[in-house]
Amino acid sequence: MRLSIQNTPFSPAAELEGFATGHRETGAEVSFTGRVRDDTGALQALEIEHYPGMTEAAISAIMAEAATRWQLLDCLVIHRFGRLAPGAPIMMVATAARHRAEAFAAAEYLMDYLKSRAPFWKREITAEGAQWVGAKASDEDALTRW
Amino acid sequence: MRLSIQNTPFSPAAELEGFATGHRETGAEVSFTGRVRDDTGALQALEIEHYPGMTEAAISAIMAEAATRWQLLDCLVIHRFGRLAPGAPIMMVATAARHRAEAFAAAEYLMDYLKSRAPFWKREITAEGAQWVGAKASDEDALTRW
Amino acid sequence: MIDVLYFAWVRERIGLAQESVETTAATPAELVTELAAREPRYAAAFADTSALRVALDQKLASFDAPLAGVREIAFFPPMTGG
Amino acid sequence: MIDVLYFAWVRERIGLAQESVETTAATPAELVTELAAREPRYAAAFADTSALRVALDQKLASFDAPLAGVREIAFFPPMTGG
Repeated sequence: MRLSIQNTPFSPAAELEGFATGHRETGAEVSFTGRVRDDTGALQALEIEHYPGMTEAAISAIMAEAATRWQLLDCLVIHRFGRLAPGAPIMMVATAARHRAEAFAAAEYLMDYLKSRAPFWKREITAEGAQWVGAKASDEDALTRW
Repeated sequence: MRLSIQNTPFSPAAELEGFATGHRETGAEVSFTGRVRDDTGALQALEIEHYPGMTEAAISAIMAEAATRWQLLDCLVIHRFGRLAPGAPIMMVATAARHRAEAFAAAEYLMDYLKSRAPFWKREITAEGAQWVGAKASDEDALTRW
Repeated sequence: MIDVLYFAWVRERIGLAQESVETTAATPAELVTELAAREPRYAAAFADTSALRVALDQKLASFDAPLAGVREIAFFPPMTGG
Repeated sequence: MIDVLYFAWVRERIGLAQESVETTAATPAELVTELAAREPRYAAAFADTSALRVALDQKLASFDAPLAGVREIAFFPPMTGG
């Protein structure tokens, strides 16, 4: 299990090296990477603010719950804060389990809870100025499936 | 879009390098890796047989269907055949889309169809001999959700 | 005395990231009423508490949770991580 | 003439990966009946066709699909990829 909240860039591919190795029962690994999307070509940067202390506590609790529900053999969460360029990885989760259903479910659970329960706030910077990203009702609704 | 059916080993992490780059609309990437699981410690090797020609055609069709259903920005499938050691990656899929729901759904769809519709057959080799892996009813059932 | 933290546009509207407040408020809702009465910038930040979330000692809580014993309270908009 | 391919335990039981067969069978089911009548090893492989799958020219098909025009037919157990 590993959690990193960092303002430095990371490479999802490099982080997956060595993930879940040393568990002969591992049959399935799932990774998710979220990137700074630039739909219009106008985005200059994404700024991410967080609540130091609560961020780590909230995500650790989510990871512990996922590990128990799906008997994870390994679990990884990395989330950046600070100023990010378009295309940059914002965050990633990775899960390892015996079978694919567990690995997929745990990764989706982690993502759904990270979206709505981890104290991060995003602001989009364009030539016109800065705009806070609003929470989507669909993200809150996604929690009802668990 | 990239498909590789190969008897040589591969590194899932290395294959993810460069995946889905160059699409500014990419917000979400999901990868799945299946490994040779050794529950008891008795497995010597996994042998995978396939149907050259049909394998490529079947998986290409599954990828094309997934790309259309979920508007994928990129898609990758790698599957090994031949003799594999415990712990070795058997196969991987990766998907890139604008949002996480599409990337997750497409990756799970690809996995479900690969399990039951791509012509691969697995045989477990132990000190007691070789044993063909039977298809699971649950894998066939998984297709009904799509 | 309680440490009050503000994040994202709540922080921007109030113009502060953190302050220590002397209060006898029994709940976050009562503290919001006190703060909103101070100055227009607080009133603007707390105009619609249904658009806000509150954490007590770094745990999400409701606006009518007891404040007794709490050392740190934070106000912020719905989270947008991931 | 049609090319007949066998995979996994079907291949092992018959002892062949591929052969060319002269047949007038109109469907895979009819071809199975012809082959099973040949020798015990074929009969053993085709004892329970509900445990088998068939592909015509590399596409999954049913045992009562028409064989007319088909150049390659393959018999194998349910697939276990992924």
